[in-house]
This record gives sequence, structure tokens and C-alpha cells, in this order.
Amino acid sequence: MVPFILLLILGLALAAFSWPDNRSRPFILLLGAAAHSAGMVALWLRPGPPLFGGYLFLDAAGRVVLSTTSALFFATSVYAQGYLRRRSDKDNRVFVAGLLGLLVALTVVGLAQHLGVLWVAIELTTLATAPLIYFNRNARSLEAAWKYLLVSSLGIALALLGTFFVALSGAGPEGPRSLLLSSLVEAGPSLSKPWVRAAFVFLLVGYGTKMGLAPLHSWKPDAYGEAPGILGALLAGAVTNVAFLALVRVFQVTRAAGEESFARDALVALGLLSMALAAVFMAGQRDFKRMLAYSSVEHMGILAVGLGLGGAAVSGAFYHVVNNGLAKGVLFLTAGNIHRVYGSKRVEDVRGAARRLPVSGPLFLAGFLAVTGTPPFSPFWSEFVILNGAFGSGRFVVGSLFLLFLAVVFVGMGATVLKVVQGDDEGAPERMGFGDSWLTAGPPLALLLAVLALGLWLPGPLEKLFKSAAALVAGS
Amino acid sequence: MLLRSLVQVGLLLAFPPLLLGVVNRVKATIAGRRGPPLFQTYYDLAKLLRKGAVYSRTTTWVFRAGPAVGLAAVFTAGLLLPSAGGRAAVSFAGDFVLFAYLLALGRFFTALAALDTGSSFEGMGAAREVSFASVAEPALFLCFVVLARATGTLSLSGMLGPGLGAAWRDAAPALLLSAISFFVVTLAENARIPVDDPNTHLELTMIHEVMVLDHSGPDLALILYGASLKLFLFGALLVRLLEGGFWLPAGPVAALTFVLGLLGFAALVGLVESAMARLRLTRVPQMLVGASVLSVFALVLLLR
Amino acid sequence: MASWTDMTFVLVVVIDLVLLASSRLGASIRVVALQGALLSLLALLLASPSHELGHVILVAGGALAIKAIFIPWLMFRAMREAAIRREVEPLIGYVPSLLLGGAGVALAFAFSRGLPLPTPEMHSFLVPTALATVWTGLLLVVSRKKAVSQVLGFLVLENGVFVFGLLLTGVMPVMVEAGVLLDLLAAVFVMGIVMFHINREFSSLDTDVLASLKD
Amino acid sequence: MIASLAIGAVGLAALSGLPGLLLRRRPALGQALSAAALCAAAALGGAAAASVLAGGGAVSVRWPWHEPYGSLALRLDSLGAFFLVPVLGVPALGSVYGLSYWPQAKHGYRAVRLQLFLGLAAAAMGLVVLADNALLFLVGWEGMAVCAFILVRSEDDRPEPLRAAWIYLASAHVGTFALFAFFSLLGSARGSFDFSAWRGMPAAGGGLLFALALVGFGIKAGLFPFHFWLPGAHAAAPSHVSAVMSGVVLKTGIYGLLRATGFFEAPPASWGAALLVAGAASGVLGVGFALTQHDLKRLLAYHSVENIGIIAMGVGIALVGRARSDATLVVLGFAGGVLHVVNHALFKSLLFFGAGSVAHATGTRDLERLGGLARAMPRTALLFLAGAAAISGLPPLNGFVSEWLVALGSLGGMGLARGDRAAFVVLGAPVLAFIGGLAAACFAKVHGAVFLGHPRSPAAQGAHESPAAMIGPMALLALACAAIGVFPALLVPALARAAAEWSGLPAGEALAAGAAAAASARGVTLVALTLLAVVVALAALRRPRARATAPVDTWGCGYAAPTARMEYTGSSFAQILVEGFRRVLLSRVELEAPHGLFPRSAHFATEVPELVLDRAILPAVRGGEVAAGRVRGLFSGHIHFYAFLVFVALVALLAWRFLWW
Repeated sequence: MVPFILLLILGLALAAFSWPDNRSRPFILLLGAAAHSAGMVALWLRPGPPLFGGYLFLDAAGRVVLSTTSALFFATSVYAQGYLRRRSDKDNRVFVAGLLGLLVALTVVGLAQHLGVLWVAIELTTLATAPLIYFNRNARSLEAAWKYLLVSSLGIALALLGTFFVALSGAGPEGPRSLLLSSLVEAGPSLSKPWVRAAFVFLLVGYGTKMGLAPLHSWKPDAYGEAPGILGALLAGAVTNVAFLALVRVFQVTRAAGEESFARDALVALGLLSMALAAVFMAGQRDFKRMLAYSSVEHMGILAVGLGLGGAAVSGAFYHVVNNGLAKGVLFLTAGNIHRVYGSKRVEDVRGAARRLPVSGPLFLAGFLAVTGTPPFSPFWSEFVILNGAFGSGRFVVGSLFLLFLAVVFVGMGATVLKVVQGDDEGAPERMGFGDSWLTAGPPLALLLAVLALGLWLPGPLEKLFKSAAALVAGS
Repeated sequence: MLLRSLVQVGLLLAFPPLLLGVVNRVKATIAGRRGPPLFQTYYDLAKLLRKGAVYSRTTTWVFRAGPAVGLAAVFTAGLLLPSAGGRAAVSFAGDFVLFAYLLALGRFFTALAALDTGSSFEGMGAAREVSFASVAEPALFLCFVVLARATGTLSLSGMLGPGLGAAWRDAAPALLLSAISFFVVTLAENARIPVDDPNTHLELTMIHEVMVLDHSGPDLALILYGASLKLFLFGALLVRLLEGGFWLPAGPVAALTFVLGLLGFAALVGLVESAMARLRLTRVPQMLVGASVLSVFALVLLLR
Repeated sequence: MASWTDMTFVLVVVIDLVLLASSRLGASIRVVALQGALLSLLALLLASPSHELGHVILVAGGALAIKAIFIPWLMFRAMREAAIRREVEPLIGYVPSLLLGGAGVALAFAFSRGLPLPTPEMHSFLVPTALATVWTGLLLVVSRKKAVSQVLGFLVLENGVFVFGLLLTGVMPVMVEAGVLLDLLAAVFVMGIVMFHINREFSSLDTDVLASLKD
Repeated sequence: MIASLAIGAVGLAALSGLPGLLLRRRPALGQALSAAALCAAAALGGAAAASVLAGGGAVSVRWPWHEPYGSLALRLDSLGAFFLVPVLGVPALGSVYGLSYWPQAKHGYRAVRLQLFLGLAAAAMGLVVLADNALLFLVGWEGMAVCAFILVRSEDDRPEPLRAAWIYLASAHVGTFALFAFFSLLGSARGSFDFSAWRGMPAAGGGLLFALALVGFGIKAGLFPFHFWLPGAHAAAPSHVSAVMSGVVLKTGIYGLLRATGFFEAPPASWGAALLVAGAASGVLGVGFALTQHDLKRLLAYHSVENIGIIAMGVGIALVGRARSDATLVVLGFAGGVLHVVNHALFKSLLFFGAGSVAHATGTRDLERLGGLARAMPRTALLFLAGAAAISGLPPLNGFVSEWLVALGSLGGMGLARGDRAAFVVLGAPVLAFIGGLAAACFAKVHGAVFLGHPRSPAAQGAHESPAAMIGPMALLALACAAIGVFPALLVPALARAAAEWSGLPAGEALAAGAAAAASARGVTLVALTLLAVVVALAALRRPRARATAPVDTWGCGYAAPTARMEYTGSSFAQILVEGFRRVLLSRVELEAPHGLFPRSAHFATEVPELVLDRAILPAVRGGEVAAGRVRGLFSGHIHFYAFLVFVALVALLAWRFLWW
């Protein structure tokens, strides 16, 4: 069934590319999203067997990431119906096809049990998204696309080299001579250690670039700032998540090879650096979409810290994958609405959004509260679990820094968000386009409700899923 | 028990105006004048009570409530004080806090009544009164704390009761210090020289007297009576504190020494008023803080 | 035979250094094309009897076609269309880049000593050459101003990765090399499209115009 | 049964805003239904609390929950019950008050939002009080902060509430992070996040934990120097919200401190001493700041700092008592502190309601522009006076009772062994007296400047009395103040039981100490009744004699035409004390003294910037922003730099791994 759905979506992408009508084309996107979600539900009900000799298989970690991706993609594709209708002046042929292509690539990453396949799929996500950043067809979006492409390509090339290192580490006479995750993990200690070490560094830099860990994050604010809100949501809520999943795979191998402790230190260090840098860049940020990009950097940092701390924090990190994905959806989609209606994303111009957009404005504020770990929204729980992992394992410095950065981020981000949402919109630029509609305000509202619901009542199966995903990299 | 209470309440009701007479007589004698009769205050009160009252257009019920609440508070505080030997009419652990706060209640209402007139002079007097009181209050409390620590009890009757003899033997320096401090507080609380001059005629320099400028007739009588009552209370406290050193069994002898002590206290106040000049207003808080420091020192001696 | 292989490896490294020192864009493209050709040669030279002949030819031919012919042609075309000035316009001067490149080569050799090859019959120059080339590629991307030069740097980086991939031809079938070529092709193809747009939008391929997005 | 009552109360409170939201067509009905629902919730909660306090013992329930470390564990013990009553009661009264003060018909969606979040805030606070699991507690805690944030910014068309609300939210959130650390450390020490599992923690080496709790809860409580957010937030909110903020939201910080210290076995005396000192500083500085204020609500807000200080002193004394296993200290300090929590909720709400009525009637809160309102608003003036007397700790009202208990507790330090340095807690009593004296001075100023004398502005002249929906809640609060003030002995046994539960002391000892205190409290009752009788008697005595002559002007010492401009204003009234505090508060005084025989103009003004916020926090934040800007300047938008960062990361990680690690 999985290959069928993948092919179906791929076919839809081709159909979108050749579809003549700009107005009705977005509906194809919705079809693809629905197919994907249906497939996901089916997989929840009846997990499928490994495919293609074990190259593709949905394990717990992949299930976490893919479920989030599916939900987020569905929400954004509903949003896209309203959004693209408003922007009917732009040709959306590449956009729709690219998004469907992206969905396929994301799904393959989620399923991949083979480092080579994983790498190819990640590469495809880059290729699929680069043209989409250029959707607005102006100088700024072009610059963003170029930067994204070049930096991502550098990262992906380094990741490829890292993948080769892994391959080489197992190329000895009694090595697995394969990049299949299961064989690598099984071979574990017999892998050549120096190569695994080097591989981890290259892969961390490579996939870290994709994920946007500082200091590899530089493309993020540009790309997120210039891309349409839909793409921002998908980049921040799905693409970065699958990059995290790739890191988890790498970590699995590294851990099996007995090279775990450096990997952890490096992850924690990069994670904290990301949070610190995000905090610095969010303090006094004047552009609210760039601010969201730094928020994404911060949350990737949180994920890295969670993975690096190990133990219970890892299940927190998986929980956070879901929470961050959904909350980022809320933020980017509402930010897109605000951007549309003001024609600006600068704090100097935008104020009183709650008045102009009675749904999106407050939602933006609520999304901010959610993403900064305010209970009862679900990111609170995952962030607390990660923090508790730090304190529980006696790493007080890590825990304190974690809290410090969260606090600075809250203050910095809050100041910007409130400037946008509150106040009187007199003197702000003329109203452009339309206000809130069901199609553009509904999806972020649904995502926020999901975040709230998860924070109030985490279903038992999900809790179990996070635990078993964590067991992949942290032992049971 | 009941009899003793009746005697105490009777003393409380009847005796205080005499103290003012004594003070004035002492001052007059030292100044070489003959002075008013000893019972002049009683005559004044009787005259005032018969008179009508004049009320300003600005005032409200607060103005009329002021004197009544002021007197009631001081009188109720008096019930907590063991005056002529033995225990007070009402006594419980921590009653001295209530004693101090009842005085504060009276002051609060007097100040409000003053503010109710809308007169700048009375407002000024009220401001001074409450400001100085907020410094006097901790000094008073510190004296009580020293007493409490020295005697190991928390009620006024206990502090000024049988345990005091032993306390004087154990910690005479501390008690003496606090007695001095207490005397300073007494002068401040009762608007006597060197803090305030009850006989001055320059409104700008007054504290307590200027607050009651607008009161007349029965209201003024209540205030005057309340002031004498307050002087009585502080005098009684001081006398009991000092005579505690040579404890006398409750009875007529004790009552007599108590009354004599009070007259002596009034004379001492008169002496101080004759011998000293008024302090500058800014000096008043300094003096009260000085009194507090003395008490703290006494407390340190005890806690050490 | 071994000396031929050694020679080729050394040539690849020398080309790295030449690139760092080269001031002419056209020359640089040609040199990169030459490096591509050398890589294709290496694929043949390193083939052992155990390898399938078809596979070897496919890899060598693919490298030759893409690295030595197609991409250089594409870049010359871009240069012509954008009427780019011929200078490379480095951010870091030639001498410092050369020194850095030299240091990189030295480091690569030192570093690869710590990375023992799993099978001794593999060529000992291979890892250091790959690393030195990757290093050079990164240096070029960092230090060259023109978008075309940066793509060139990326190309060199990919060449380094390709060299490394040759190590694995025996271990992993087709997939590795296919990955390299796919990456290269796709990335450069998309980059080419973006460059086309950049040129149209800014009438320049100087990346200085691409620095308006910042905090 | 009792548990479901409490849960029902919280649930009903949470939903109480819905009628207002759904019946937007009929605003008056919707708002009235909402207020009624909140009142019903308060009644339910009050019933549950009463049953627990009457000796019914703690009740608890527990459901499974899949959130990590969370469990739906709720528990209502005596400590919680004492907080549950005001936590639900004050918002309920506030919503009744709001019927006239902030009618939905006039304020539209803002009033709907206010009502909605008032109910949610009450529910969140109820959850805080009921939670028996750290994570659940945090949910309530932050829910409360967010609701309070929205409540404070109710008037979101003015910049001032927006700013104040944001400062509040930011500080609340930062404080919560300290609690994250606190709970996390405790949780990992015990392997569970249920409060019940945390009892009996060894206090040794827990200094850091206590410091975290002090910061986290202290920020919420507004303990000096963490009070900086408080004056702005309280002043900027609508008055019934201010009442809720000041009356109960702050108190959750105290609740948290009590809960947190309750986990530890025999906390060292230094904890109590720290709290005592912080409380004393809060008390004195709070009232010192209050004296300098011209804005009625800001002034009241600073008095919250003062009263939190008194409460903290009580808790500090109780902690010292636990360190020395001294039941007297524990019971009196705890009882005084907790009773003052309830009392402050009562009289501070009363005062804020009164301030709201004044603002409602005159449109200004500036003390210098008010005056003489007692004529137009006699009921409000009387009720405000009751509140003023209560907050100044004057008998026979409730403020006195709790301060009296705290003072007695501090004097309990006398019972400690000679040479024990903890005996210095006795110094708490004179400090309390000082605070009380200053507070009385301040409220004499307030009541005088607002209600007495001449009206000093046209606004004050045109004042009118408030409608019944506003007077009613105030009267109820004033009655409660008087009732507790006259009959404190009724509450003391329950307080002693709660103290025993909290401290883990043998119940017998605690109850004995409580019985002693109750006996003394009956003395207070006796005196209070006597006082009332004497006042009534004097009034009756005087009435027939008061042959008042025709009203005249106030005697101006010879000056014939006094005007309102000549009155002693609030600033002048407080000037002596403000001068005394000048060095501490760093006030700015602007004085242009009259010169010469014929002075031209003279001018006197004082201004006191918020010491911590304006002189420390905001400059630090600004400095941080500048520094962040510098760092940002290092990151250019050039693609080379981006690539360079990748390059550096790679090299640095390789070097770290292969050279150093």
C-alpha cells in the first residue's frame, strides 16, 4: 500500500505540473494530502511489513515524524486552498507540484531504513523546496533561494561524504558491507571506530545544516523570511523534523559502534549553541517571520539537546518533534495571514493585528505562548521532560543554560509578537487583500487546538510510541 | 477580682484630668506664677460638655466620629493596663500589641477628623502626628519586647506583674534603658515638650493641638479628656515599671504608692517642660530613633 | 601501474592548488573539467579484476560525460550569457588561499593517517586526495565572490566526494557513484536555473548583490 | 463528595464566562448569568473548604494521565482550603462588581473577554490550590499567569496596560522557569512528581532548592525585590481585576512557598531568616513606596508589596519555628501569615473596589485631583474607611488580628534558648509596628486626600455614589473584615490544624499552641466588643447635647477665604516620611522654594521611579538588547559568511573530536 500511495502522490505531482488551470490546481494538493493522511491512518491501524528488502519500514521514530508531517501537510494544504486563491496572480504550477514532490521525499525519509536512501530523500527535499522559496518571484526571494540552495547543498555533500565514511567503516572483510540500518546496528562494535567518528562529525554537520542547528542555521532566516507561510510551516515543521530523524538514524549507528558519548556531547553543545544564538537574534528582532526562523533554530536546538542528553529526555525530544511541528504550523500560517493583510513583515509597520485579523492575530499570540512552553500547551510537557533529563542526570549547567535561553527567547520573542498583535492599527499600512476566512484561519486554529489537546490529554498510544521511539537510541 | 477591676476602672475614669493639673501647676511654680487650680481640667471639661458645637461646612460624619472613637480607643486601651496593683481588667497574651494598636486607632481617627476640615493647618498637624507616630510606634514596641523578654510573659499584666521584681534583679540595666526610652516615647505620644508644646499659640509649630483646632464644645471635651487619659496610661505604665523593682503585695499600700508615683510622674513631665525648649521638627524623628536604639541595645543585652 | 595512479592523484591535488591560485574564470572552468577527466581515469585505474567491467565503464563514462564535458559547457554558457567579467574576484587573496590550500593538503594527509583503511589493498593516496579536494572546494565556496565561482567550488567539493566514493566501488554496487552523479547533476542543474534567474533579476552574478537579507 | 464539590467549583468557574460569550445579543443577562455562575462556584468551593477546615480532613482524588510525569492528582487539605475560599470568592465578588463597573453593554467584547478569563483565572488558581502533582500545578500556575496577563490588558486600546501586562507576563514566565528547575530537581531526587511523594525531603543541602522556590514563588508573590512588575500591572487593570490580582493572584505565590517548604523535613533556620528579612524589607519598602505615590491604584499596589511582606514574615517565623521544633513559633507564624492572606484578600479587594468606584465616579485616580468625595459618596467613603483601617492593622478589624498573630509569633522567639541567634526573630515585632505605623500614616493620607476636605478638581466635584452592584460586594467584604476582626478565635483552631499538617509537628503540640492563641484571641474579642460599645455609648451620650450652631467655614487661623488649593494635599501629607525614605527610594524631588518678600512662583513635586524596574531591570534589558545587536552585527548577509560558518563548524567539530575530546 505504501508504494501505491507514494506513486499516487508522485502522479498527482506530475498531474499538477501539467494541469492547465491555475485556479483549480491547488485542489490536487488537497487530494495528495488526503491520500497521505489516509495512508497514515491505515498504517496506524495496521502497521505494514518492511518493504524492498527492508530499505523502507516505518519504525516508531519514523511514525512520530511522519504522523506529524501528515497532519501538518494536511492543514497546510487546506490553507493553501485559500492562500493560492488569493494569490491567483502568481503561477502556482511549480508550487503545487513541488509541494507534492516534497511530500513524497519527506515520506521516504520517514520510511528509510538505509542511510543511502535516507540521503537521497533528504537531497530531494532540498531540490523540491528550493524553487518554492522563489514563489514570490522577487529579488529577495531569489536571494533566499540561492542561499538556501548553496548552503543546503554544501551540507548535503558533506553528509554524503559522511555516509561514505559509514559505508567504509563497515567495509572490512567481516563488516556488514551495507548501509542498512539494521545491519549496521547489528554489526555495532565491529565497525571501524575512527571512520564512525569521522562519519558522525560529517553527518552531524551535513544533516545539522538541513535541520538548521547553529552555526549551520544561516540559511534559515532568509528562507523562512521570504518563503510563503505555507512553505515556512512545512520547512520548520516537517523538513527540519525529518532532518532530525536523519540525525537520529546516524546516532543509532554511532551508538551501536560505541561512539555514543562524543556524539552526545556534540549534540548538546550544538543544541545549546543554537538556543543561545536564537536567543540573541530574537532579542529586538524587527522582522516577525525571521523571528519565527530563529524560533525554529531554537527548537532544533532543544531537540538536539534532548537527543544528546539521552535517557528519558529522548522521549521528550520525540514528543517535542510533534509539538514543535504543529505549533510551528500555527505560527507560520498566521504569520502568513498577517503578512498578507499588512503587506509587510516589519514590526515598525505591523501593529494591531488582533484587530485586523480577529482570529489570526490572537492565534499568533497563542502560538507564541504554545511554542515557548507555556502550559497547558503541549510543548510545555516535552520541554519539561528534556529539562528534567538534564537535571535528572546531574547536568546542572546544561539545565540552567537551557532555562536561561528559554527565558531570553520568551522575552525577546514576546516583545516582537506583542508589538505585532497588540495596539491600534492606525497608521499601519493600508489593508491589503482579505481578512480571515475559514480556509486561511481554520487550519492554524485546528493545529492550535491539536497542540492544546495534546497538552491536556496525551493519548496512551502516543505516549507508548514516544517511549519506543526513544528506545531506538536510548535503550529501553 | 470584681472589686479590683472596679477600682481600676474608677481610677482610670476619674484620675487623669488631675495629672494635667499637676503638670501645669509644676510648670507655673517653676516659672514663678501661681498657676491654675489643680482641678482646672475638670472645670474645663464640665464647661465644654455644656456648650454647643460649631461645625464647618466642609466636614462630614468623620469629623464628628473622630473624638468619640479617639476617646473610646484610649479608654479601651486603659482596660488592658494593670493600674493600681494586681492584674488588669482584661488580660491575655499579646494584649500589649492591642494596647499599642488601640492608641493607633485613636490617632488614625483624630488625624482623619483633622483632614476632614480641609484646613491646611490641620492637615499639617495630622501629617506630623502620623509621621512621628510611625517612628514612635516601633520604639514603644521595643520597650514592650524588652519587658516581655525580661519577664518572660506576653501580657501587660504579666510584664508589670510579679515577675518584674526578678527581672529587675537579673537585668536592671536593660530595664532602665528601656524605661528611659519609654519616657521619651511618652513625651512624644502625649505631645509634650520637647516634641510638641501644648500651650503654644503659633499654629505652624504645633502638632497635636493644631489637629483639633476646629473641634468645639463636647467634641473638644472628649479630646481633652482623651489626652489626659493617654497621659495617665503612659504614666501608669512607667510607674508600674519602675516600682516593680521593689514589688509590693497588691492592696491599699500598693495603690497608694501607685497614685503617688503618678503624681510624681506628672511633676517630672512638668519639670522637663520647664527645663527644655521645643526641638526643631526635623529633630523629633531622630530623638525617637535614638529611643529605639536604646531599646534595641537593651534587647541585645537580654538576648545575648 | 601504481605509479600512474600515484601520478593521477598528485595531479588532482595539484589542480586543487592551481584553482586556488587561478585568477581567470575561464581557465578555472577548464581546469575543473580536466580534474573531472582525471577522476574518470582514476575510476578505470583503480578498477580491480573483481569489479564488473560494465560497472566500471559506466562510472568512468558518467564522470567523463558529466564532470568533464556537460557541466563545464553549462558554465561557459552561463558565463557567456551573463557577460561575466573574466576575473575570479576572490574575497581572500590568491596567496592566502594558496597557503590555506597547502595547509589543507598537509592536514588531509595527517588526518587520513588516523583513519585506517579497512582493506590494505586500497590506495593510500585516495583518502588524503579526497579530503584535500573537499577542503579546496569548501575554500573556494567561502572565498569566491561570483556565483559561478561558487558553483565551481561546489563542483570541486563534489569531486572530492567522488574520489572517496571510488573507495567503495567494490563494497557497494552502483549506488554510491550513482548518488554522487545524481547529486552533482541535480544540484548544478537547479543552481544553474537559479543563476539564470539571478542574472535576469540583478543583471549580475556577483553575490555582493545577494546580501540584502540580514538582521 | 467533598472532592467533587471542589472540582465542580473549579469546573464551574472555568465555564462561567460562557453565558456572556454566548448571549452577546443580551449582554446584561449574559453577564449576570456569568457572575451568578462564578458566585455559585465560589459557594461550592467555600462549602468544600469549610468542610475540610471544620475538621473533615483532607480529601484527594486521582486519575491516570499519560502526560509525562503528570498525574491528575488533586488534594484539598487545610492549607489549600484556606486559599481556596479567597481564590474563588474574590473573582466572584469582582464579577458582581463588574456588572455595574464594567458592563458588557458599554465595554462590548472586552467585557466578555474579561468575564471569560476572570472565570478561567479563578479556575486556574483553584487548580493551583488543588493540584497534588508538580506538573499539574504548573499547568494551573501558568494558566493563571496567562489569564491574568489577558485580564491586565483588558483595556487594550491604551498603551499603558499593554506594557504593564507584558512586563507581568515576562516576569511571571521567568519565575516559572525557576520553578521548572525546582520541581525537576525535587522530582529527580524522588523519582516522582506527586507532591505526596515529596513530603519529608531532607533539607540538608537544599539551599539551592529553597533559593529557586524563593525566586519562582517570590516573583509571583511580589516579594521585594521581585515586586517590580506589580505596581504597573495592578494600576493598569480595571479595578475588579486589580482586586483579583492583588487579592488572590499574589497569594498563590505564598501558597507555593508554603507548599514548597512543606516538603522539607526540618528546614534550617536560615531559610526562615531569609524569608523574614525579605518580608521585612518588602513590608517597609512597600509602604515607603506607597507613601510616595499619587495614583490611588499604584499606591494600593505598593501596599500589596507591604502586606506580602507581612505574610512572608509570618511564614519566615513559622519556618524558624520548624527549625527549632517550637510549636508556638510555627503555629503563630503560620496562622498569622495564612490569616493575613485571607485578610489581605478581603480588605485589599475592598480597597480596590473602592478605588474603582472613585475612578468610576470622577474619572481620575490622581490623589491631587480628588478630595471631598465623602459628601457625594458617603457609602463608598465609609466602606473604604473600613478597608483602610483594616489594612493599617487597626482593631477591631481583621488586619489587626493577623498582624497581632505574626507579632506574637515573633515574640515567641523569646522562648528559645538563651544564646540562640534565632531568638532575634523577636525584632520582627517592632518592624511590624513600624510597618503598621507607616501604613496608618499612608491610609490617613489616602482617605483624607480622596474623601475628606474640599474637592480639588471639577471631576471630584461632580462625583456620584456607586450603584448597588458595586456597593454590595464592598459591604460584604467590609462585614467579613469586621467579623474576622471581632471573632478571630473561631478561625484559630483550624489554622492550628493546618499548621500541624504543614509542619509535620505532633498534632498535640500544635493544637495546644493553637488553643493558647485562641484563648488570647477571645481577649481580643472582648476588647473589640468593649470598644464598639464605648463608641456607641459615647455617640449616644453626645447626640442630645450636640446643639450644633449654623454651619460655618473651617477656621483658617484668621485667613478669611480659604480655597481648595490651600488644602494639605496627599504629597504634602506624606512629605515628612518621604523625605525620611529619600535615600532608600532614590526619589526625585523638584523644589522651587519661594524667595524674597514677594515670592513669584513656588513649586514642589516628588516623583519616585520604581526602584527595581526603572533602575535595574529595564536598563539591563536595554543593555542586553544593545549587546545582542552587536553580536548580530557580526553576522553579515553574505553567502560567503554562511558557507564559512559551515566550514568552521566542520573543522571545529573535527578538531574537538580528534585533537581534544
